[in-house]
Amino acid sequence: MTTLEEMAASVPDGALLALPPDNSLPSVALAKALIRRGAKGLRLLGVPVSGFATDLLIGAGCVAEVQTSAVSLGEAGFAPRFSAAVRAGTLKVVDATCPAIHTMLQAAEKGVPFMPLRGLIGSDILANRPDWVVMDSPFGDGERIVALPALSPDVAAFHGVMADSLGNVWVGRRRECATLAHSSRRVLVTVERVMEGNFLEDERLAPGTISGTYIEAVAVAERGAHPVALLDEYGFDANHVAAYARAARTEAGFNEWLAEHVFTQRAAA
Amino acid sequence: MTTLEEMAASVPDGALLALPPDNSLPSVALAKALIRRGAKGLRLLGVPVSGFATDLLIGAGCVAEVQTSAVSLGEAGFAPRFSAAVRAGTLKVVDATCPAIHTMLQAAEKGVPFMPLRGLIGSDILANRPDWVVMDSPFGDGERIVALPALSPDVAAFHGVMADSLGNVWVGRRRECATLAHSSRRVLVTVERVMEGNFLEDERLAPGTISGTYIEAVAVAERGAHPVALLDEYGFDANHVAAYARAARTEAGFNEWLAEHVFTQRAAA
Amino acid sequence: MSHKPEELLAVTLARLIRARPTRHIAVGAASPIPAAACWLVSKGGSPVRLSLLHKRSGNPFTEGTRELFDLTGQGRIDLFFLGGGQIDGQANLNLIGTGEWPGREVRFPGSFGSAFMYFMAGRTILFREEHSSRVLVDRVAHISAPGVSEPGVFRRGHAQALVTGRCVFGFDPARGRFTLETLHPGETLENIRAETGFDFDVAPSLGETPAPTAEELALLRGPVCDEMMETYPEFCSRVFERKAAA
Amino acid sequence: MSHKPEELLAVTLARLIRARPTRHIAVGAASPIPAAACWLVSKGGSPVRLSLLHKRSGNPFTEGTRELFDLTGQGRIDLFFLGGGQIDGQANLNLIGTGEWPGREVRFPGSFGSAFMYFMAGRTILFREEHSSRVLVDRVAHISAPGVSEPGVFRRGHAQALVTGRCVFGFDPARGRFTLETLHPGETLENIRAETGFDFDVAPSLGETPAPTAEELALLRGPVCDEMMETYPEFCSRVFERKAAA
Repeated sequence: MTTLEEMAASVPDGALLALPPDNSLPSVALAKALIRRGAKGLRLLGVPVSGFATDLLIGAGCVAEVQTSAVSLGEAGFAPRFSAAVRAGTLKVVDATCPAIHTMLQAAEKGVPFMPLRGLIGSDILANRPDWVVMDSPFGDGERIVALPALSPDVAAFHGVMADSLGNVWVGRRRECATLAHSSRRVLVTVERVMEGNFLEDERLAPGTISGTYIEAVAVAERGAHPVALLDEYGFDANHVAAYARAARTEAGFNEWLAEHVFTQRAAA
Repeated sequence: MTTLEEMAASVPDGALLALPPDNSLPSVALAKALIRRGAKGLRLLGVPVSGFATDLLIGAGCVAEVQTSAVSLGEAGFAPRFSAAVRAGTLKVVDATCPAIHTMLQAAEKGVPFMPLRGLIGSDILANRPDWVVMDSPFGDGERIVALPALSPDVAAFHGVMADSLGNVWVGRRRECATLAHSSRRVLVTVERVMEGNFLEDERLAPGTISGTYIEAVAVAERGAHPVALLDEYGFDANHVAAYARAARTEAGFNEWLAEHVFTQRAAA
Repeated sequence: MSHKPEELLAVTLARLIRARPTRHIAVGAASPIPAAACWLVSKGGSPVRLSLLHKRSGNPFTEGTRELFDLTGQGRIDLFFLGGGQIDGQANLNLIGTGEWPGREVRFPGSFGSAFMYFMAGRTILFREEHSSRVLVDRVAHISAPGVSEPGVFRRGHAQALVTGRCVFGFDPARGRFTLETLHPGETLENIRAETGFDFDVAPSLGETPAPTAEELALLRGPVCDEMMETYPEFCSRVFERKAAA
Repeated sequence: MSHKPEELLAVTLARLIRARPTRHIAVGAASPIPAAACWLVSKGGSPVRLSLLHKRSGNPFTEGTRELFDLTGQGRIDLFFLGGGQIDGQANLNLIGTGEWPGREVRFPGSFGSAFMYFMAGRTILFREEHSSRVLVDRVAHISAPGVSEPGVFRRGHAQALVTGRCVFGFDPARGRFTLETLHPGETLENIRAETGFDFDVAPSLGETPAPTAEELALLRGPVCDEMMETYPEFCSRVFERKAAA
């Protein structure tokens, strides 16, 4: 077990940091702690898209690059700090499409140098990805298909429901977090709570568990996904996100929001 | 819902039938029903190896071909009817290696025509698989790697713990059954029991559930994995398998065993 | 019976769904109108499986977010809905933005799964309420997903139609062109031409988009609204005049 | 202190494990002796993670049977154990059989994951109790998994050693040859040559395989046996003379 602030300190500037989006257990708590520590030059990976936490990190100046299939606040609309950074040209955007990000992570999970994916040919996403290669099917059937290279994030971070005494983490059906854990070099997880026992010995819990084999550190962060929903633990706080979206239309409004919602939390903690 | 005998009747002679092995929820009940219906010419796929049910089906003359990474009765030793059929030359064996079978199913799951897999080069398994192709890495790094074609079984059969009112099936951590369901054209599942409700709406059950989207039919077959273990429902009946292994050393002994354990069950049912 | 424009769009989409065999539809767009159309088909008695990705509670998938794409790759999704910041006359979609790559002028959220789904779903209905020459352009600034593909590229499906707030276009992938099929009430061919940035053909049978029937409206305002209340309370309140229970 | 042959083999394997950095070991073979060796290393205080695939209760994996192979593909498995119906002087393994393909003379169960694991684990310890020219052959009848690979073929590891009921061979993948390192008590070089179907080198330091220490035997018969009782009751009873609680 570690603390949230120690966990944030362990993420080096410039790391390729993979974050799930708002429907998929993001650790908003860790994103805020990274802002408090003044992280710089992060390269974010949306798994497979990006949401609230990514917009916060971009607005706070922590991010050099984002590779993603979309950045959005869902019903609250476009991500304001992402949009502003693209307009200003201060953010490198590497566009992808959702199944391509899953596939690149699955290639790393499987220990193969690449995996093929259909679709993509004729899209300007492909035209702007020199790391994606069009190949002929090795079966000589004339099909042309895209080969996507394996992608191993330096660090993956997400928010699970609970950890056990052995460092196993329960994420339920959000199995993209498992693929992400398998494919990443380091995995940092915040959770609501820690339970006694071993989830892997419980046939009811094991299917939604990620083995501690893959997890470097766990920190407790209660309501650590807020304002995003966490399975059946708590719901999406639409008012909070809508208020953020309004405030973050301007840099000044964003900075006020940060002062209130990110920097005062440390004083309170 | 259907019955076990109707389910067995729906599997056509000659089908490519995928069966998980003894640690992974085989439907021994369906294998016995296939023997009772006199199935012929089945092509079995071990996912990724084969066990008790496969030896039964081979011994009963239902099988023309088996594609697998091994056929074994575990601690009870070599699979006797498999060994006898190989010796007699009456069974076509297509050898594979475990991760290759997983990979071919994953390719079908993902809707790609092939997936690469490391290893294999230099193995006579590869030399005997004209359908597996060695290719150069499309990234020009000089690596040679094997491309495995997608494999979609005609029928997949396994034994889940329980089904719900909507035809979703809970298999817990045996997620190879999920990959198999996703990759197969038809999926037939026997279960211990049927429960009210919708497992997919329960965050605790959903992670171990296979959606009814993939499942054509469910039949109740109590103790349908026996003598194989079913998660924490019941254990492995080592004495039963050892007694089978002894009896099945000879064709006559096997036929007596069938008469007692397969054909009398229908009379009792 | 009088109806709202959203109700006309929902029944129009529903007719397009019923026009071809459809076992399983996935709805990924944030718009509630395609979801209403799917529920209308389902509540109208057609046995169709719906995977509504924006449903708030529950979630049809147990393999995480990749399952929708795998399911579509397997050929199990007969119909998907897509929109776009820009759509052009060859049914190319732009969800990236305008100006220099990657959208230095106006940046849209991004392509999501469109560069895969558009190829791999059995077919796609394009839906965009705004019908203006800003959205419907001669040539998109950037292609997130192409409307047609070259030989040698696996493609299971194409756009079936483009439904806007003004009309319905059919799409012919062989010719790579839209054909104006029906006009919503109050629209004229001249008006559509003026508001559309791309060239299109006109169906000889060009007529008015059929209005919702009384039966369709009853389904929409009753059982369809019941299903949508949890996920789209604001939409249900505005269009169906139904308030959520306190 | 007197010891059983199985105890000598377990401590010999444990020494080979400790000889190189080892964070995570997977044991897939049905033999309990490698499992005992792993527990001996672990109970002796080395922080090593064990994935014992034949453990009766529990199961370290949640992705089904593919997870072991993925884990190994990721480079997270430092050590694996393999055996073989035949093993030859280049460390090729035959788990297929003898006679015409696919084993018309004697058919073994099959190759399991060997054709992948042998390449992708950090290293492999080959273990086969039977040491005879029937098992240790000049050239295997069929190669399930090759001992060495050509350039251009990704390979993370090779055989570290071959431990039999008679001796320990080291393996040099660059030369593709075994070297006899130590003889178990009662064995001679001449005897090993007579019982081995392949040619091998002899270490200048050739000596006797070190006997288990009192501390090692205490660990084996105490905490190691405790861990193994559930999975291997017959082995624990025979070797450690421990009976299962009724």
